[in-house]
Amino acid sequence: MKKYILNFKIITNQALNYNHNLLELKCDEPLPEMIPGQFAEVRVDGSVNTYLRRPFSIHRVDYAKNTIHLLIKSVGEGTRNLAVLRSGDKVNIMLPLGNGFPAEENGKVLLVGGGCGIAPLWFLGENLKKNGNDVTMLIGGRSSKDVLLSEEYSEFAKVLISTEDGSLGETGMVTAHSVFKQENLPFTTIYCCGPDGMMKAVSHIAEKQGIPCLVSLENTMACGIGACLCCVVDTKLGHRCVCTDGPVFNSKELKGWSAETEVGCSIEN
Amino acid sequence: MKKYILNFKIITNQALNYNHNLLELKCDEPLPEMIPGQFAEVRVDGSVNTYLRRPFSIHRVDYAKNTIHLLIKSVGEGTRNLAVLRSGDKVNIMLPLGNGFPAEENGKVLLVGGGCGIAPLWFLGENLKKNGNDVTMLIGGRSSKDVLLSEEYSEFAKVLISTEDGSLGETGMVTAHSVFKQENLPFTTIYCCGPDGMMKAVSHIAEKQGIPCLVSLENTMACGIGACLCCVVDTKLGHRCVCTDGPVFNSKELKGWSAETEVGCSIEN
Amino acid sequence: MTDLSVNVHKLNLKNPVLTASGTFGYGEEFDDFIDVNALGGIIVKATTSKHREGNPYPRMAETPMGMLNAVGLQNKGIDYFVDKIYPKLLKYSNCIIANVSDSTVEGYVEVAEKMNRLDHISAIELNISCPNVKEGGMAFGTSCPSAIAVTRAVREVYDKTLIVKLSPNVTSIIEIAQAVEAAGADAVSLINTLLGMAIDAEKRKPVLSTITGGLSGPAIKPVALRMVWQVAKAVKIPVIGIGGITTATDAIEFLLAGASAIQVGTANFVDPQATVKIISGIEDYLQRHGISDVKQLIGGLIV
Amino acid sequence: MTDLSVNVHKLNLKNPVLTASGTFGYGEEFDDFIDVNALGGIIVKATTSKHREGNPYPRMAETPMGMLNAVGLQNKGIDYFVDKIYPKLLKYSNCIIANVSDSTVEGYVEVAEKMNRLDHISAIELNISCPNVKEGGMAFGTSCPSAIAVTRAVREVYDKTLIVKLSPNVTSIIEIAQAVEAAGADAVSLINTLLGMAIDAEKRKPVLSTITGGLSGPAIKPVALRMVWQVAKAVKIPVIGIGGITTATDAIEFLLAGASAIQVGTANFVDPQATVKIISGIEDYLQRHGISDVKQLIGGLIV
Ligand SMILES: Cc1cc2nc3c(=O)[nH]c(=O)nc-3n(C[C@H](O)[C@H](O)[C@H](O)COP(=O)(O)OP(=O)(O)OC[C@H]3O[C@@H](n4cnc5c(N)ncnc54)[C@H](O)[C@@H]3O)c2cc1C
Ligand SMILES: Cc1cc2nc3c(=O)[nH]c(=O)nc-3n(C[C@H](O)[C@H](O)[C@H](O)COP(=O)(O)OP(=O)(O)OC[C@H]3O[C@@H](n4cnc5c(N)ncnc54)[C@H](O)[C@@H]3O)c2cc1C
Ligand SMILES: Cc1cc2nc3c(=O)[nH]c(=O)nc-3n(C[C@H](O)[C@H](O)[C@H](O)COP(=O)(O)O)c2cc1C
Ligand SMILES: Cc1cc2nc3c(=O)[nH]c(=O)nc-3n(C[C@H](O)[C@H](O)[C@H](O)COP(=O)(O)O)c2cc1C
Ligand code: FES
Ligand code: FES
Repeated sequence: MKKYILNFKIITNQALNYNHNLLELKCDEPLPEMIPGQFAEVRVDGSVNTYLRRPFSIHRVDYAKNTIHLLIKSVGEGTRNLAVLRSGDKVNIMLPLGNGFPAEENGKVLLVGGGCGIAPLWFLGENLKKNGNDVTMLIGGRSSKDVLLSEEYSEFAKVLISTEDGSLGETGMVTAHSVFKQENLPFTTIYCCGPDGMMKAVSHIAEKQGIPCLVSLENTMACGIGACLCCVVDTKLGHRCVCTDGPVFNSKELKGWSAETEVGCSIEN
Repeated sequence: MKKYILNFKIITNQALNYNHNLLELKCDEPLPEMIPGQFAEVRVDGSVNTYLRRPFSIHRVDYAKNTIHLLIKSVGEGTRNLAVLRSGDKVNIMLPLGNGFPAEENGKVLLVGGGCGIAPLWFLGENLKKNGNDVTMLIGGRSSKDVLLSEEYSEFAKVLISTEDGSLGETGMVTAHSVFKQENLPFTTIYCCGPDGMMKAVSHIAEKQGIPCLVSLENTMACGIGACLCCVVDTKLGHRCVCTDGPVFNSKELKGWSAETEVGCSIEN
Repeated sequence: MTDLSVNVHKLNLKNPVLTASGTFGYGEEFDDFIDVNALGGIIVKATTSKHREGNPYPRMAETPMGMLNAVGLQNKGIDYFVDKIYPKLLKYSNCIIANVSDSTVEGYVEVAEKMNRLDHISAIELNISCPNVKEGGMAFGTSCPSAIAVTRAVREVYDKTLIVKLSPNVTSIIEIAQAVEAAGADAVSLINTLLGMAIDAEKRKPVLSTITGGLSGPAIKPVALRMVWQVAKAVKIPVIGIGGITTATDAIEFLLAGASAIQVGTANFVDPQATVKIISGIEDYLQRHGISDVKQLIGGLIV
Repeated sequence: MTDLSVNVHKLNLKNPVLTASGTFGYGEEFDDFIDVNALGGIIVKATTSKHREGNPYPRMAETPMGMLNAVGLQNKGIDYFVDKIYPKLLKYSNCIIANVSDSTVEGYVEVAEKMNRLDHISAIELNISCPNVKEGGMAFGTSCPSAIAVTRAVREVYDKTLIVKLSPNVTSIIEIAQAVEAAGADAVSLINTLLGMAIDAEKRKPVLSTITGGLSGPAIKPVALRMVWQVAKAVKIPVIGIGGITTATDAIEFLLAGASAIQVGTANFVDPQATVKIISGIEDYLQRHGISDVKQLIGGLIV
């Protein structure tokens, strides 16, 4: 898919909780085609220590309004600078990058998002629904204040929630949720995005039941377009770039994921 | 004089012409005592290539409103970033720095400002007027659009203007102005700030007539407080720091100024 | 008309802007963003005698106005290059330069020999300065005898333009440059990355899997510029300037310091269009200064 | 209570934060902004045997996240220091370290000898790494024999703590560090500035009067951190880390890499309160991590 460098303007910047912001950005030119799971490399202007672009999942695309949404968790200088952008501010973005989730039709799918990992699952869930899938979405967080956008996700999915402190939904890690307690998991595919530990645990369950598990990985990136080879992950075929061969991988391709599963790793918020 | 690091907020940012802005900044704490000719070191936030502070003359001080004014000419990344600050933006400033102009009483003084060199002469002129001096102010520029704040200066001074292209006031370099044509210049002191060439030319005239000429120098500065020794100027006593021994010097102290005078050097705008 | 063309030994480049090895893939990664043929040339990523998986991740750490990398020459080896990559490079009509690396002199020679047979590869850049491999790499570029040995050996098997890429991690880059000049290099390019390190204070661990890595980006520009200036005065062969070049102004500074051409590295990551912007920026500068030929800038520093 | 004190040879510092020579004047420049006595110690600007005017201006150029300086050891000489400056330093109760520079071994020895008699100067830092003087300076610090010669000569006349400040402009800083250790140094401090250059493309001239100058600031931090880590593993004497330290996190990274203390340089220019902020930031870090003694961080990198 052809990649573009485009200028966007902030339309709205909504603080979702203490460290998450939802940005809506309008493109100066018509938006190119994008598929769920792809990401964008965002230039953070005026940030002294963020020379390189920052990668973010494409959270939502609204072709009618010619906007995209990014869900930003503030973890360092770059994300903090994005979180304070005001309506009208300009942002330079490269997109769409990476491979995205393969399209599935007429299945029964489970989406599992931990913390900010729900970001790519909106665009995905919406598309899966359109393609005739029955969509269940499990959102995990440390506590109720870390569970974001559950109402919005219920537009296209049956939403399940688990929190580690039990302040919302079921208590415990996402992998302890009752949805996984069913003898034969009724899902054709599981899509997962969140901390590595969580994704490993979910893929472990999926693999045991023979269900394909698609995970969206993160990695430190310099270029986002396969030019620097900085973002590799160890796969059964050797080092692969998360930015071009991923970010979405079938968990089976990943080296060490089946064996060293750390079940129930906590979600850092 | 005790130096402070203080936080200010932009009150107004007025574009004076295509490349000059007048910022009014309100201090979070009571303003310390300052004298004309002193300068401030301003931290430019969010500017990738301006790690070091930027020095600017203290243009005006309003103790009643607890504000200072800075007159900024956009020449590079730092000044351009200051020029786009909006009301409410925060700016961290070290001040007051340097020695300032010695106070004169009941004299007849000439202030000569070239381009942005008028910056320190407002605070100075106002004070000289208060001290019972008769103040004449000569403003020089390339053309009319480079002559700034002449109306404002006329509050305390008789304002003379010269432009190189003759579009306002007399035609030519400031040193060609008729005020200098008088046989015996009627001034007790001449104060001058602008490009080096202009200051040298003015000091040349002054020295010939035995009038003390005080010039305000610029230099590349790293610290502004005498700690780095980066900002030296060659004086008859050896290298002296512009930031602590200056920025104001009597032209007689400066090595090479009397001899190598380049009369009538153009003002770069 | 402004003449942007420059010569580096037998290479006639339509403009002085090349891409630094390892930062521009094999060119095609940038096809969506720019007309790659508009560049003076491209230096593709390192090729070694054997397939290499490179270093484990994490391989990257951001630093103030720069980055550390520890890629470690990941590539599929010279035979794969000849079979699979070279054919794809034929679509480019500008100057294609291969970056040759290895851990042994024999390995360098093998790669150079095979590159020599590829018509469309106009030159090789001998990377004796990679800080990210355990054996060889930078070790070759930090002492005169080993720099001479590898240059000489490759010179014997390589007929076309031989560029040797120097390491900045040395006491005197002049000595190394003169040594490889004497050993038969047709040009030198500098600088490769400075050896650096990043630590995650919270985790109390190195950020990179290899602990140390190569520093690149604007942060190193002052060091690169100094070295180019020193070397350009000390050797007769052309010098290609590399290090932190992000804007046309940066590029012009390197030309003034004595570089006949320049390479854009890390800046490609931040702005994949950086190279073409630099070319048009150089053209603007020449017009503004009334200079008709970019070659007049080379070594034109007034000191 | 968190223990912030560290030891560097015989010096007991109340905390690991020192100021880098040439960036903190004689301390008094900072009296308006901080309680200078709150620092672990201060290293005052270089003293040479004779009065020096330093280099002509311009002496400074800003670079991406750094600066080049070409001050060139401007100072009034050791006799003036003893008569006029030393008495003013007596008001500080913390550790005062003199930075000793010169162009000849005899000059270094003269200054060291005179410093030895000053009770309130607890240590000297031998600057064999200044890139901004024509003779001596960095030349002493870039070869083992000369580094050994000057260290040995000074060691003979200096009884108290002798710190040798190393140049990063070398192929192997480990070798130089081991050489000065063998020659009698009680500690090493590193790094001094990297040799760099800036060009004004519009004027086609070097920015600095001396053409090249010393690069400092955050840009060099990755190189400094790497060198501190290398040297700390290779010598038995304490290492003092310098280079781009701006925040408490930076300081902690150097401690983890093996530094027993750190120096804050260029950051003092941007924020004259940087040093005291770093001290309180280190304290916060220790408390947050449940560490009662800062000494536990030294060399604590998990590799
Ligand atoms: C394909 C992809 C998609 C992503 N999607 C999103 C998203 O939709 N929303 C979102 O908020 N974040 C997302 N991230 C993570 C985001 O890129 C990082 O949080 C961001 O780059 C941090 O920048 P910073 O300057 O704020 O932090 P820095 O100051 O650079 O780092 C702060 C801390 O975050 C860690 N960190 C830095 N970069 C990453 C990274 N890429 N992954 C994990 N940890 C990192 C650092 O190690 C450090 O501990 C995504 C990352 C990738 C690779
Ligand atoms: C004591 C003092 C008082 C000053 N007062 C004012 C003032 O009231 N208003 C005002 O607009 N400017 C003033 N200046 C100049 C101002 O500090 C510089 O214009 C500013 O630092 C440039 O920053 P920049 O990031 O925009 O430009 P940079 O990108 O740093 O430089 C752009 C260009 O400006 C030149 N330059 C940089 N710094 C200086 C400098 N200090 N002097 C001259 N040229 C420089 C550079 O060589 C370069 O060509 C003063 C300088 C000093 C030393
Ligand atoms: C991610 C990355 C990979 C690199 N790989 C190579 C390489 O394979 N061969 C080589 O000679 N240099 C390699 N380099 C060094 C660059 O070619 C260049 O010399 C260096 O980055 C300095 O230039 P810059 O500051 O413009 O990036 C690499 C640099 C980076 C950042
Ligand atoms: C303006 C300036 C002057 C310096 N003068 C000296 C000096 O006289 N003696 C010395 O040993 N180092 C001198 N240095 C080097 C610093 O002490 C320090 O080693 C270097 O700047 C790196 O640290 P930093 O990045 O924190 O600034 C000077 C540095 C600067 C910026
Ligand atoms: S980030 Fe550069 S190859 Fe993936
Ligand atoms: S700017 Fe540092 S001494 Fe003047």
